Amino acid sequence: MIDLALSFALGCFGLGLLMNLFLLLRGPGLPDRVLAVDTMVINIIALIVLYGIRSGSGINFEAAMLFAMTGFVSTVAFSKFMLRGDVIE
Amino acid sequence: MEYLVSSAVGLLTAAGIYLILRRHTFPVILGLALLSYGVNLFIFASGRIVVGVPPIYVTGAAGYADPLTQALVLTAIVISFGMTALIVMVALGAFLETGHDRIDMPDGEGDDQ
Amino acid sequence: MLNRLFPHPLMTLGLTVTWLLLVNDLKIGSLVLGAILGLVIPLVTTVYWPDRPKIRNLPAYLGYVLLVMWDIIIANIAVARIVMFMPNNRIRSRWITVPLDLRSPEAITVLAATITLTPGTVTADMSACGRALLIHALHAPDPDAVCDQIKTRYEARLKRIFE
Amino acid sequence: MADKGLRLYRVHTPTPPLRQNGTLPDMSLALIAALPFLGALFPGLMIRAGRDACALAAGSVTALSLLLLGMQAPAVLRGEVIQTRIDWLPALGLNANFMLDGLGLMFAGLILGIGLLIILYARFYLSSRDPMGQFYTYLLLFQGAMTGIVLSDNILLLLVFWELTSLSSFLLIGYWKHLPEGRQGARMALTVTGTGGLALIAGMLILGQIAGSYDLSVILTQKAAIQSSDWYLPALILILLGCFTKSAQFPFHFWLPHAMAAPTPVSAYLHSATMVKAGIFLMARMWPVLSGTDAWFCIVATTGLVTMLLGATIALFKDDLKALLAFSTVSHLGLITMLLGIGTPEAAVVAVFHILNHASFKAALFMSAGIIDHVAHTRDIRRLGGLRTLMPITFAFSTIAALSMAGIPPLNGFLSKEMMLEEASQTIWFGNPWLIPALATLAAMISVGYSFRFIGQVFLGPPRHDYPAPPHDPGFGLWAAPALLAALVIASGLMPMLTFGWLVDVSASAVTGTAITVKISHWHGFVPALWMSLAAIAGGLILALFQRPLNRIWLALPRPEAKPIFDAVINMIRRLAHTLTARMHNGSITRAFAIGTVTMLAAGLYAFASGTHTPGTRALTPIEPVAAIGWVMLMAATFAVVLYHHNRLLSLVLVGVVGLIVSVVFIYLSAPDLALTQISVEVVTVILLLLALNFLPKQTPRERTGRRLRDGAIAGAAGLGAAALIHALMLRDFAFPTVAAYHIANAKSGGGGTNIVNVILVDFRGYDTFGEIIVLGIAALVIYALTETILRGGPANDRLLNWPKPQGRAGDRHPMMFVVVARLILPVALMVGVFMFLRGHNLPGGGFVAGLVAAITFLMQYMASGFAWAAARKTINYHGLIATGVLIATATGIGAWFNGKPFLTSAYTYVTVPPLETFELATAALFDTGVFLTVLGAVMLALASISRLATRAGSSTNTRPFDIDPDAKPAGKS
Amino acid sequence: MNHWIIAPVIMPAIVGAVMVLVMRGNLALQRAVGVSATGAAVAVAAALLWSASHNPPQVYFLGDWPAPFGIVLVFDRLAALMLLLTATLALIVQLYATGSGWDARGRHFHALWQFQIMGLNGAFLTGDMFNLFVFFEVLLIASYGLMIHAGGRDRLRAGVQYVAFNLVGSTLFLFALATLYSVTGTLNMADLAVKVAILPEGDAALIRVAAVLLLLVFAIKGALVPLHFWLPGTYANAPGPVAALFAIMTKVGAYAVIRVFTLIFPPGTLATGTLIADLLLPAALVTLAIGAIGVLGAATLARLAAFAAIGSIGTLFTAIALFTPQATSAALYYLLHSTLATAALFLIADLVLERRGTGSLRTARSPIPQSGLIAALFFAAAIGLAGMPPLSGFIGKLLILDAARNHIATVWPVMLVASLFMIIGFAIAGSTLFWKPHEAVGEPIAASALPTSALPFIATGILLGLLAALTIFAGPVTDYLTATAASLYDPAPYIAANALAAGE
Amino acid sequence: MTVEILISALLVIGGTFGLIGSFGLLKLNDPMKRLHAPTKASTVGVGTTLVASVLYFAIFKGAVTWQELLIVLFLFITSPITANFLSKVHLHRNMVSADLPPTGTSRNWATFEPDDDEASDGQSHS
Ligand code: NA
Ligand code: NA
Repeated sequence: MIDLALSFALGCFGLGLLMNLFLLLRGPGLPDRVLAVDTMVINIIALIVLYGIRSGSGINFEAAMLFAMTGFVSTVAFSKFMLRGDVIE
Repeated sequence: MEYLVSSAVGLLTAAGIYLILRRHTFPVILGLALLSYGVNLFIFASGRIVVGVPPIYVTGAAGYADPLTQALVLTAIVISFGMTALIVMVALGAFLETGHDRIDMPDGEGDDQ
Repeated sequence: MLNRLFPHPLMTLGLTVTWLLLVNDLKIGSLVLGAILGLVIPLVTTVYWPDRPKIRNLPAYLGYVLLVMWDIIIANIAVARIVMFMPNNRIRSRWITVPLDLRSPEAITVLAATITLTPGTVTADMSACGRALLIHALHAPDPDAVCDQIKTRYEARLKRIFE
Repeated sequence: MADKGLRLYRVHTPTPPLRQNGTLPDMSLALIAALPFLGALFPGLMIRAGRDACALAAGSVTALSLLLLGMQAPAVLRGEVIQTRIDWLPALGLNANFMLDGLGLMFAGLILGIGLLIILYARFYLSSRDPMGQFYTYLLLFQGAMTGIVLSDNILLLLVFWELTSLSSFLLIGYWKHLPEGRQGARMALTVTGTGGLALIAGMLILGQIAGSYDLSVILTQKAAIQSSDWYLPALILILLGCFTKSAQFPFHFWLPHAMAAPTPVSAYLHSATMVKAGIFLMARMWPVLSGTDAWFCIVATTGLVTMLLGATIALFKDDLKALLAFSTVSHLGLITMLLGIGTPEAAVVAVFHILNHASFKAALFMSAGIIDHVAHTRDIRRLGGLRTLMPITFAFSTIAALSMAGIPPLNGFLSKEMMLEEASQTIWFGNPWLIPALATLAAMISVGYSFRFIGQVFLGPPRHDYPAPPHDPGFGLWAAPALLAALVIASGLMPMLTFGWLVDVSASAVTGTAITVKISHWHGFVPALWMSLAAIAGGLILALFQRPLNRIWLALPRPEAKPIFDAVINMIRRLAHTLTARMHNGSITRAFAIGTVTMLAAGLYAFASGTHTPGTRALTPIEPVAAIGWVMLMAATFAVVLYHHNRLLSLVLVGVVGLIVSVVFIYLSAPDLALTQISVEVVTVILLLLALNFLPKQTPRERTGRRLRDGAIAGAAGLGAAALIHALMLRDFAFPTVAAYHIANAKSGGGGTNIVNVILVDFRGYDTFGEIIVLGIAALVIYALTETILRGGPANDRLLNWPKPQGRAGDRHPMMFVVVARLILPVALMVGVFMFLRGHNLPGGGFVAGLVAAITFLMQYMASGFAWAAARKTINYHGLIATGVLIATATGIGAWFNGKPFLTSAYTYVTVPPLETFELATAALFDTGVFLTVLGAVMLALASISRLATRAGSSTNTRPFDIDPDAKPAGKS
Repeated sequence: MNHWIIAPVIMPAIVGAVMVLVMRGNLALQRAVGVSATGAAVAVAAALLWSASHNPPQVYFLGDWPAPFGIVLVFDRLAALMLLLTATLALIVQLYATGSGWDARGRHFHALWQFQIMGLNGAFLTGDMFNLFVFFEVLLIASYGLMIHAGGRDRLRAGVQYVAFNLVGSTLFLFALATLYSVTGTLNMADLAVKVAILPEGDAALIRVAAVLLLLVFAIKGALVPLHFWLPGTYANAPGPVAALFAIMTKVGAYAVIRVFTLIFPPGTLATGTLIADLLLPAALVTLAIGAIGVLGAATLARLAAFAAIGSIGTLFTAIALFTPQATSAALYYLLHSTLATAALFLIADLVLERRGTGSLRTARSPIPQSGLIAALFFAAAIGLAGMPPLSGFIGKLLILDAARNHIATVWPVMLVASLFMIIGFAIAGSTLFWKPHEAVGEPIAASALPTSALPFIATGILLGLLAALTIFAGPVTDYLTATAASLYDPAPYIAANALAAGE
Repeated sequence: MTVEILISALLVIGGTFGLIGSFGLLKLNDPMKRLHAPTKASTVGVGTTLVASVLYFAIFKGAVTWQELLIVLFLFITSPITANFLSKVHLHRNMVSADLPPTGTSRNWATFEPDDDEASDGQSHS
């Protein structure tokens, strides 16, 4: 049962990724695209965790943590750039 | 998988080269970044592709992804990071000196002083 | 004395717990190391956080966290319904101004975060003096109700916790 | 052969005895050649001691050399060949081997003897403004090189000296730097003789390879081998090219007159007596092995004949005294060349004799021309005349020399000219018995003509009153040398056997390779030469008398002027070279990339296609749906980067996505370390690029469609190449077991860690990591240095100072919510960093990732509250971090030495400290600490440096962590 | 184990790091320490050279791991030669940089100098292909820093090109290495030599690709046509002393070609055959021609020097491409010569530019201070580069011509005509620069505005003196080189020294 | 069995919310509206998944992995900031002050405040 649920969840987040990709390419605005990337990161984290469950190993969870952190930092950096031009001022 | 990896390497390389052939530093730098993704995947794949094996040493593992090529890729990533940082700064310096960021120097000779 | 040793007791505790979460075990060695890091790291980072606020009412804070968690679940169901089933032209988005009574930056931040995480609202901006929040509500036929709920359900509680 | 020459007696002694003194090499020959070089140092040093001291030094050196030569002379005259052998570069066969035989003796004596006279003459000739030290230095260099040529027993050594004469003559011709003619003449001489020199190198190398040795004494014994070789003709032509250019033979004669821009002592020395005779010398030197073939005769005799005629004709119409003498020299060199070309021993003997005679009278004439120029301030024949009474001494020795040049008995010029005519009269040219005699007579006639013209138009006639300066005889110092030479002309004319005979004997013996005794006399009976000679004198007299009308005809004739042609050719080549170079290297690195890519593709394709390839047999790995999704995303994002690259910010976002997906790919393919590194590097790179993009244009202009298509084709081909290559590789098994198997097997037992990748990084291949952190450190140092340089001043700094105030920026630089959250994250993230660091050896992570995590954490703080505020909180010495990191890593490596192990040998142990659990202590962790510090320092230094540019551009710095203060009085704007 | 082998790498690393750590603000101290350190490097290199000439190749097993599993340094005659050349050149040019004040025109000059030496030495010592890449990067990144030292418009623009081009080169290197590893499963050079020799026939095509890609990588470093386009701009715009030091940079490419294509892919190897020579020789000859044509057509002094460098590279690679012991010995001799001569020319060009303000060879300028001395130095350097006697270029040229006796129809004409072009080019340049001042325009440059140090002249003089020494001691030098070349074509001792362990 | 159901349910719920979040991004027709979808649905989606993972490892692998909690915490802390920033970008790029309700204070919304380089406590360093 868990396997089935896992596959379902994997499918959901995978599909979600493709939707993010679509928004990323379509836009129209840059904030939309950045939002798409941000969501992409979240979905990827979910996928990593799901794969962890499937393989029975949590070894990639730190990577997921780092994804969350870097995703956040780059979203903020892009936003800051669009707002101010200077990312570190 | 192999087809996916090789086509990805190919496209990354092609995109990288295409951008490197642009005439402004910014796309060239992006091209270098893509190219380095391409080559990193290339190195990684040169150790052959395996899926679903443990990434660290465990007794009785069925196999491992080639750790040596991984180490090589790691080194390559780090070095290309340093290089990218440097070329960004040099390009920025050149832009500030000239007011444009064309990468070609129109002066072959004669007016290079 | 204890204050000198643990200038940031809550943080030391939090970090030690974080460490145990990270290393994923409960050995003595991990505890010791986590405690050491929990001591050292606040010392290193304290300069970046001047005027660190005191949480005056820890139980109230924990209660607030549980409340928000519940609201988040509810909020998500609501948003999911809107996203899935409501046609775009029927979604009534609004901008709402929420005047603030809170003054502590930390408290305001928690409030703003709460607003974003809960039903159909996103904290979009803040007035330049920090006395009002700009909220975007995804579907709010009655904006005043939204504002009132924020003020009473969250801000009042936060005021008790932080100020 | 013997019956032809009445004056020639041949004694057959097959090989001349060699003399080598004792076991020690006899250094004297080397010393003769070396002395002028050593002496060349003196004039430059002595010039402060005065011009006389300078000249004296140069003279003494030459005299000493001459003396040494004289000491060897008796042995040579006895028919011995003296040799000095010093090994220099035996591997090549280039050795400092010298030999002195008759030919060498004659030439060395000529070079040193006339050299001595020239030194004397130049002392009085050069003006006080001329840098005399330089002059004598160059002159001695030249003299040494010339002496070296004639004494070399090794053709490679000879080449060395040969090229040296070209170089030193370049300096001497260009000695008067203010004269454009000197500059151009020097370049022309160098170009022509340099060309010949290079041909000579090729010829000599071929010759040496045929003979199996580069030693002349060996080569000269290999006539049969050389002349039967397939390479004989190329070698001959190449060697003759060298000789002809040096000796100004047609069609290379044109450089010589232009070299006359040199000071007269140079002209006298180089362009009459010595350097131009180097080619003659070499032909004489190689005569035993090269001559005697049809090719030799055709090329050498013909060239000589043409040169003789052409030179004489031009000389007849030259108004510049030195030009007249120059072309006369060309003509006489042609004469000698022709004699050598005839190929008979008799002709060779005459050639040798004429070399001596010509050197004596021509040097005197040049010096005479110099004196006239010196006192009358002109060398133009048209402005001279009547000097006989004004300059009686000069008149005397000049006339003697000129008459000798004309071949008037009993002077020495007469003797050799008669002998030449005699040889000519017996030479059949392509079956034609009269052509050479007739042309030789004609040349002799013209020679008489210009000689008489020289005497008549310079000295005879009434004195004029319009000389540029009043002519008078110079001081003794200036006329001593030419007078001495004139005396020699008379003496050798009257007593040829006593003065030159012995020298001609030995040198002719050396040239022909057989011992020869000559008999020179004035009267040989009514031989054809007598009639030819008489005809020449009579005709010459007429030519001299009718020179002016003939001159008008000459001027009316179309004559190709060598200099404009030469200049045009050189300029054309230069322009061509310049255009080609400039077109090729037009500063377009873009094109260079295109060319480079195509080259790589072509070379790779060629390499592959020309080798054997068996396709691999590995089974394909199945594709999971998630992998397919990742693939779609990677491909789409990559493609989008290209598509949207005009929008720089967007393309940067997209590159970030590509990096993100690549990281995920690494996770999927069981390489978490790579993913961690990739994603952290990614974000730092993006921020760096954003910092730069803040200044850069936000759009990239579109390029022409044609260009884009071309680039697309190149890029596509490159992509296909890379894809095909990796595909071919992935589908096959390794040809041999990989070394990675060892790493897997030994990571835990030998390296003490279960994260194999990390053990490779810090242990198996820790040395790579050592290099890699240094790369990173250097990158940061360079970025810092460049920032400093820009901010120190200059256009970039001005641009920053005048940076337009940004329009349309949002308010709220440091949004409060972000600041608060960043503060909260900071300690936690640092803890994550420590965690990543500590577990790196056993699980994904390590010093590098930890350093990046720490850097990103601080970065977040800086983004939230601004660099200035954050930096003011805590000044971290980034330089110190980098240096300390590198030093820690190095020290860890060195630590192994104390254990008797090589650099970077790791050690680990398990420690138990109750009540704690057993934990591992490893030097690898220390090494990783170095990595951590370097990475942290490097990233921070780089970012801090770039941030400073924005500050210079007018970004203000804040003193508070965020701009909103909810606690402030609500009194409107502050 | 002889720890001195690794000293040439870690000594400069430590000195560079210490400079960054404690003497950032003190130029005088940096100068003193930097020059002393480089001097020490010369001493160590000299001692190592002596050791190399008396011993078979020595291997330093880093981390005490057996080859081919760890990284090894292999120290042999060739490595020793390159170490000594590098240290000597670096020391002399460093003196110049110090005396001319170039080092004060930007930050971290001396630290970068040390790291540059470290990178070079690391590349010469390594016995591991990937480690060669790493040290290529070290030397490159240090060179980037030195190239843009002191900044300025053209320098930075040329710097971007230089960096970008080399980044592509580095990427190519990685492609090549991955291919190499992917076929053979190893990175140790000796191990590669063993394995490539016994490679199954079906792998030939792929290993050939790897070999050719490596060749191209080294050709980029060595600036071989058509991968040389980075050189003119870089050399012409780099600070004088840096351009002089860069004379060794192209030689890294040459070194790598010699090492890799005599050890791993020697001419007789079944898989690669004469592939490398077939590609290299034409490229080298074209490079030589382009260099010579460039010298002839140069309109500025800096370009003249840059194309002279290209020409010397062409000559060098011509000799290398013959792949015989005799030719390689000649190549090594020419390598020594051309490194020193090119460096001297760049220093002299800098002396002129600093005084004359312009390097234009088309227009005359006022006489420069110390014209006579500089002219003499220029003349000597030109003689050296054009391959005229009495300096070592002539001997180098003769050695190569002699070694190319089986290529008389191709190598000889190109080399000789190229020489001629260079002679003419240099003659025109020299006479314009130093003989034409009387008809000149423009303000004469005041001698007082220049640094008074004699060091620049001494440094340049030493370089030229070394050329003379190379000429005079051509015999002993070629003896060493002949033995070096012989050892390259008999790699058994090199391989044996690696004591290759069996797998697992 | 119960836990299996629980974990499966969490996974299904997580996947559903995740998908809804991503779907919302495409469906909603205004940038501000779009912002609501991922900040809520995706966060909860991934949060639920992570909780499922904690349970799974604790129960079936006997190894408690707590890192998931840290990840969830991190996402919850940061997503309001992300939303805040993206809103500000939207306000800045696509809207003017007049489109918004008044702040009710003496100052405008921070994003629309004039550039404060000189206005506030900034000191120009040049
Ligand atoms: Na590491
Ligand atoms: Na987020």
